[in-house]
Amino acid sequence: MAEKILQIKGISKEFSKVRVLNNIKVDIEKGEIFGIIGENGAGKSTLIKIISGLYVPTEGEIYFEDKRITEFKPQTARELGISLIPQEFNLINELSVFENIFLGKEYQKIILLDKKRMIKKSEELLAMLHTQIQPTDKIQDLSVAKKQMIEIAKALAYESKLLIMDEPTTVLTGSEIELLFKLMNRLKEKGVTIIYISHKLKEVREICDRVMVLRDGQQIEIEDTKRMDEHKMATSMVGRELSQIFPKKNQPEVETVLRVENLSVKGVLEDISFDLKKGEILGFAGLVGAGRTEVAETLMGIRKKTSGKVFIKEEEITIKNPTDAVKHSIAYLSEDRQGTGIITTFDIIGNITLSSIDNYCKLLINHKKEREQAKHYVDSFNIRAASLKTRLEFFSGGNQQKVSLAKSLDTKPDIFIVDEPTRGIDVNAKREIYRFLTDLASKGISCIFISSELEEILGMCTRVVVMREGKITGILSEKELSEKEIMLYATGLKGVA
Amino acid sequence: MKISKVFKGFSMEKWGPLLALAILFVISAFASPYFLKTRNLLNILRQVSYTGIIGLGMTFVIITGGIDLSVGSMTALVGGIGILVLNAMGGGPWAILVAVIAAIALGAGFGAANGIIITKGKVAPFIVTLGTMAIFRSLTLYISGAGEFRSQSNLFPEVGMGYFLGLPNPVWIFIGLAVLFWIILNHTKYGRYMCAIGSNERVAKYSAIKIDKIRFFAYVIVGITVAVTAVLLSSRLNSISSSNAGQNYELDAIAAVIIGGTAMSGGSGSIFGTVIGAIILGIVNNMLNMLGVSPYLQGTVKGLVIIGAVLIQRKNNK
Amino acid sequence: MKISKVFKGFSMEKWGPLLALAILFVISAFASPYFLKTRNLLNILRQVSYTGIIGLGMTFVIITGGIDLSVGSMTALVGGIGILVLNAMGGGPWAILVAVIAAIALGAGFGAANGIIITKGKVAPFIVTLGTMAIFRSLTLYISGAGEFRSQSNLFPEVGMGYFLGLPNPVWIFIGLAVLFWIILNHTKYGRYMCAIGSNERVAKYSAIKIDKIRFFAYVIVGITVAVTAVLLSSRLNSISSSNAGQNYELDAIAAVIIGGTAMSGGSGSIFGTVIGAIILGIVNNMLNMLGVSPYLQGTVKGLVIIGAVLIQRKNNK
Amino acid sequence: SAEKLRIGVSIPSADHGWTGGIVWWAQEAIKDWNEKDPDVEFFLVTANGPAKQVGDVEDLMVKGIDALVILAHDSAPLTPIVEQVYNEGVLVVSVDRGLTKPVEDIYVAGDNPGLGRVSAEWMANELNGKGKIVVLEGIPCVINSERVDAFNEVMTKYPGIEILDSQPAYWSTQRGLEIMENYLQKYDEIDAVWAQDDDVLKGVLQAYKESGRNDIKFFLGGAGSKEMIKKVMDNDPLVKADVTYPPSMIATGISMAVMSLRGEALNGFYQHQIPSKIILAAELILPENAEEYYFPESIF
Ligand SMILES: Nc1ncnc2c1ncn2[C@@H]1O[C@H](COP(=O)(O)OP(=O)(O)OP(=O)(O)O)[C@@H](O)[C@H]1O
Ligand SMILES: Nc1ncnc2c1ncn2[C@@H]1O[C@H](COP(=O)(O)OP(=O)(O)OP(=O)(O)O)[C@@H](O)[C@H]1O
Ligand SMILES: [Mg+2]
Ligand SMILES: [Mg+2]
Repeated sequence: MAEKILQIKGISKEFSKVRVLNNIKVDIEKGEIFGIIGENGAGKSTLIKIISGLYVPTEGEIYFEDKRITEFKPQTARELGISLIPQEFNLINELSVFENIFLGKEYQKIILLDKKRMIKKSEELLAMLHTQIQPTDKIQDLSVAKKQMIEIAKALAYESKLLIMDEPTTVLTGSEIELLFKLMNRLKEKGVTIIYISHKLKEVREICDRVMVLRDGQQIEIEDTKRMDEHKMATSMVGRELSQIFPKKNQPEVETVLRVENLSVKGVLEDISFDLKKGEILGFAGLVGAGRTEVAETLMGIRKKTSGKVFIKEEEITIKNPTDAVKHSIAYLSEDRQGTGIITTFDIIGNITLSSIDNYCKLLINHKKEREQAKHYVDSFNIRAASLKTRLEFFSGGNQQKVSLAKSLDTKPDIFIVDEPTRGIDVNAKREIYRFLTDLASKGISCIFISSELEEILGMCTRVVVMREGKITGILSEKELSEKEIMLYATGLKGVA
Repeated sequence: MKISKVFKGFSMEKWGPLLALAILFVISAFASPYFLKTRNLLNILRQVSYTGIIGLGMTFVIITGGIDLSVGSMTALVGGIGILVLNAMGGGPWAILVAVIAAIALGAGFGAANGIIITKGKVAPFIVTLGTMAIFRSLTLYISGAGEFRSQSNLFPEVGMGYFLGLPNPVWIFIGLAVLFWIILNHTKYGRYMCAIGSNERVAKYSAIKIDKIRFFAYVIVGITVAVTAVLLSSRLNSISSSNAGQNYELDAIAAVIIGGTAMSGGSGSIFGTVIGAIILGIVNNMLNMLGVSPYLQGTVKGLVIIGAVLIQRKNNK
Repeated sequence: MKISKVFKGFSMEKWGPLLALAILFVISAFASPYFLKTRNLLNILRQVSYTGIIGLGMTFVIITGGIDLSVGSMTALVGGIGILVLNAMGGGPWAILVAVIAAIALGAGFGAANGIIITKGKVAPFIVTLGTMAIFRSLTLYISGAGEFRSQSNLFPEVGMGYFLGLPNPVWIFIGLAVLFWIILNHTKYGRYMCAIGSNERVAKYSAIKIDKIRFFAYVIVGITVAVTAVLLSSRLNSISSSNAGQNYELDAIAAVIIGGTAMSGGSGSIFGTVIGAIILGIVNNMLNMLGVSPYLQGTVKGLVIIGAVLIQRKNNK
Repeated sequence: SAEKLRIGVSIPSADHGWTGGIVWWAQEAIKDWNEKDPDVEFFLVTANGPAKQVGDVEDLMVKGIDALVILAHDSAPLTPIVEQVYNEGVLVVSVDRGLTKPVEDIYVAGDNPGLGRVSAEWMANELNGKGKIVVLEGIPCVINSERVDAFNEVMTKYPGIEILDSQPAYWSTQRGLEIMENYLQKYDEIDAVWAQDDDVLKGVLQAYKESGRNDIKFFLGGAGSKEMIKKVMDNDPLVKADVTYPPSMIATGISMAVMSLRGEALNGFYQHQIPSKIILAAELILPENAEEYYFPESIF
């Protein structure tokens, strides 16, 4: 029986009388990797925020190394040696990479900052994570994937006894994830304890020793992962049997709705050419930094293209800004929900109708119509929220993602570009979203499906564009589709790189 | 911390200003026998209308995350030129109409100037309007040779002095505009967009909102409110003094907005609150006179009340 | 847009203010034969030291996303009380020392008062310091009966009038503080934390930074810079006029900061820029007199230059 | 009690030395009268601008007053409201800044053009009709224009005198200092300086002292602050004279209001009423008569 590093004794949490965690009891052993799974809004993040001193529990006690935590402050948690990779990015755009990595724990010479040492240490960390980020880069200019790696580096930057990771792999591709797991195992050997939250049950099973299942703030079970498989986890999370997760693919029509010719963005994209059929779900696969997001952003007019042509229904169009894109009924679900997707200080209604407000007002806004539409989305994606008037900052990550999806959908697009659409979404909701997108497709709406989860690419797409370093290395038809094949193109072992 | 505050104190955000007003009102009623006299209350309302109206426009600007320091000197300039037009046209009813239209056009124009530099030039609103504050004032001085603009119309004063159904005209206009602005903010897409831009510009941009356009119009609108005030003021005084008409209006207007519970950081705001805020400031000035507070200490009292009025709203959140 | 700006225009953000200064300098040199006289340049430097020093503190406050409007009246109050202390102690060298220490303590104290209300009371800095601006001024008037604080020391003026190695003392102090503040901002935890808080409070909190403490000290620091200015100013004139000492210092200080390229929204800033900004303002004032611009139009020119100075920096980003 | 006399006093708030003096003198007068006569009650209000002052007067009317003593921020803007007051039968004493309509019972004023004229004449004499002058103006506004215009008009009679420059110093010591510093750079020879205001003169003298120059023959301020009057008294070589523009005029105005309500006459006057216009001469203070103008306890 190994020693217990963390004892959670009957923890409960209420937000304005709403109970989101109820009487959680668990002891976490030193040096184990402890998984927490549960549907969106189950209370996972809340629990670990309490552990890391960001929230104060309504009831219950927490013991760290047999000492009772008396005051819940980030400072005390840090002094105890608890470090957190939060679900949402926590990086200062104005500061550089190394400044972020060491924020709050700077090295000093007497009273002055020891930048040399911090930069050097950052280089080591980033090298360890196999990223080609420079310590002096500005956060602002980095892609989400890179930001995620920096978050990881940040957590590793100083010796912590308990490392908490809240969905660290949502935007990472296979290779980075493998890397991360290697790291985690190495830390484990060093005796570091890790709490790992994820909706990717396969990973949970692979990396965790034990897993705790939460449902609506209730602790359902704690099991040894050896005795769990993904199906069992899913059922226990949702509380009922889940049928086949991917729906039957919809066969696209012959008509081409979107054609892109030699699209280039200096330094980011080069000669991107592909076409999109009516009712097709066209996958975009690639490693981190492949430039898929940039393709989307360029199509939306967020990035200025340096050359290339875009045709809709065979006629050339120019898109200078998102407004133009929406006019041509193209919608984009951003991969960075809090950065560019939703307004966290708005409620559901305000967010969902933000890009589509014209459909709700002549001169004045028709609030009733808005509310009904919002209700409709809340039901169809079962978005968990105290009320329609609750601000999004109080939503769980996954529920925010659902709202973000609803928002871009509400512009009633013909061409729908989704970037990591199921980022941080639980299995059950994923099923819903997959079905939803397939329905759209069968209704003749075309979809560009950017994802880092090969599984869902394979499960959803009839054709897949594979990118590498800003170039398209191959476009795989349904027959050629396989995990192995995609990886060959993505890593440049196959196709013109 | 913040989160839970916003969460618990939500209704407070809405009713805080009203509470502050209520408290101040009760205190005043007891402190001075003159306070509750209708004439006094009417005076207060009229006195607050001028900066209050500007405050309405300022609320929009602040919601978009901006600020306008030039409103004070703009009032002087617009009012001054308005009077010149009035006199040139001979001071009759038509002259007044033309002058008013001219003033509003001017106000919108000056606002547009601010807006253009801010949005196209990408210069901080604070600095742009700090600059135009100096510019507008100096143009006023230049045109009038540091003197006064005097209207020769003896009809004009009626506009600003007159009563309608027992309320002074400026008060009616204040109320009317408040309602209009409330509708714009809460029931039109323009209002929605202003909030979106104020709370997260990037998201707004990704959501296909024409950021520059929205922000630009916020400054045009505040310019128009300035024009309205300028007309009311100049007709009330039947003149505009180039050197100190409208001085410190920017501060009063902004104070009203913030006392009204609108966040300096933008993203959300309340027209209703701004009206309350303006009235609070008016009552303070009124009481300082009614209670005959020492001229030297008036500033202290006023400062304390302003801070207190906002503090109440916060504290009760806990 | 934003991205690409940061991307391309990076060096511009750094050198923009210097460019603006250079341009202005060259123009001035040609426009007026007196401009390049050493004496004139020294005058300019000394004239800008007063608001420049406050600008250094203001830079910190603005970086944390705040603002301090009370610096002007605080200058008068601190300076006034300083002189009272000086006289009470008899005006000798020791008296001066005590007075200076007292002034600095006062400045820090008043700054702390602002800081407490802002951080603990969670009231917008704008409104808090708007309030204290009124309070400090009125206390100054009260203490002096709207008159003047006159020092009886004939040693005291030396402090502010004296030269050292050919530079006026205030200039030395300005330079010294600038270097100190530059180090604090760029090479200490504290500076780093101010930026973090200014650009994203939530993140700062997650990173276990004591937000309130950091912001609180920013206001204490600006209070201290105010005290330094107050001492230099009162010793220069050997007196402080309660009614208009330090008037509009807040605007000059803030203008210097923003012309210097610090973002109003906080999160990052440049001390070097603030120094440049202050000097730009100084040169403008100087040239307005040297060229004998019509008193009425001086405001226009000044406004245009302020906006222009910032505009140059933006435009060149494209 | 009911038959108590109620007198409202509306003045600008202290935003520079002279208005500071006004506020001080108003309070002095009120103190005196309260001691002299328990049956008068005063309400003092101060405004930072014309619009606020209109509001102040409205407030006073709500309180109900028998007399209004007002030093208007600006003439035209205050005229309409004062007219209302006047028409309601309240005794109106307007001090210093005339109204654009004859709506006052008594007018007590300093002589702005006079100040400019007296200053100009004295300076011209001192310079024997020839020399170079620099001028520091006040805040650009009506009063300032009146003074400067009168000054310049007189100077036109002296072709030998050249006005090199004329810049606004905003009646502020520090601005005076800075402007003078610049003048000293700009002009290698200056014979005399007209600062128009003693606050400004203070800064001007400082700048001159620091410049180490000795070409300037003399300086003239204005308004008669005790500091400058002292210099004149002590035969300061640089400050040989001063011209009054006494803030105490507000006190006079207040007394006139009370006396006129009480139906008292000015002693020495055979008329029964208080004169309807009292223009206080802009008096020239010279070493020989300086004592009479020196009030050490005054704040101005
Ligand atoms: N600050 C808050 N104020 C009010 N309610 C909150 C707050 N934070 C979370 N909640 C609510 O608590 C519940 C649990 O949220 P939590 O973030 O823990 O879910 P989660 O398990 O992390 O879900 P996800 O997998 O989507 O991240 C949600 O219903 C959410 O709406
Ligand atoms: N805002 C930006 N400015 C400049 N370069 C950028 C920016 N965002 C991303 N890049 C670069 O463009 C390349 C592709 O970015 P990104 O990683 O988003 O591609 P991606 O295929 O979307 O990766 P992901 O798998 O995270 O979606 C990377 O080299 C990244 O550094
Ligand atoms: Mg979560
Ligand atoms: Mg991406």
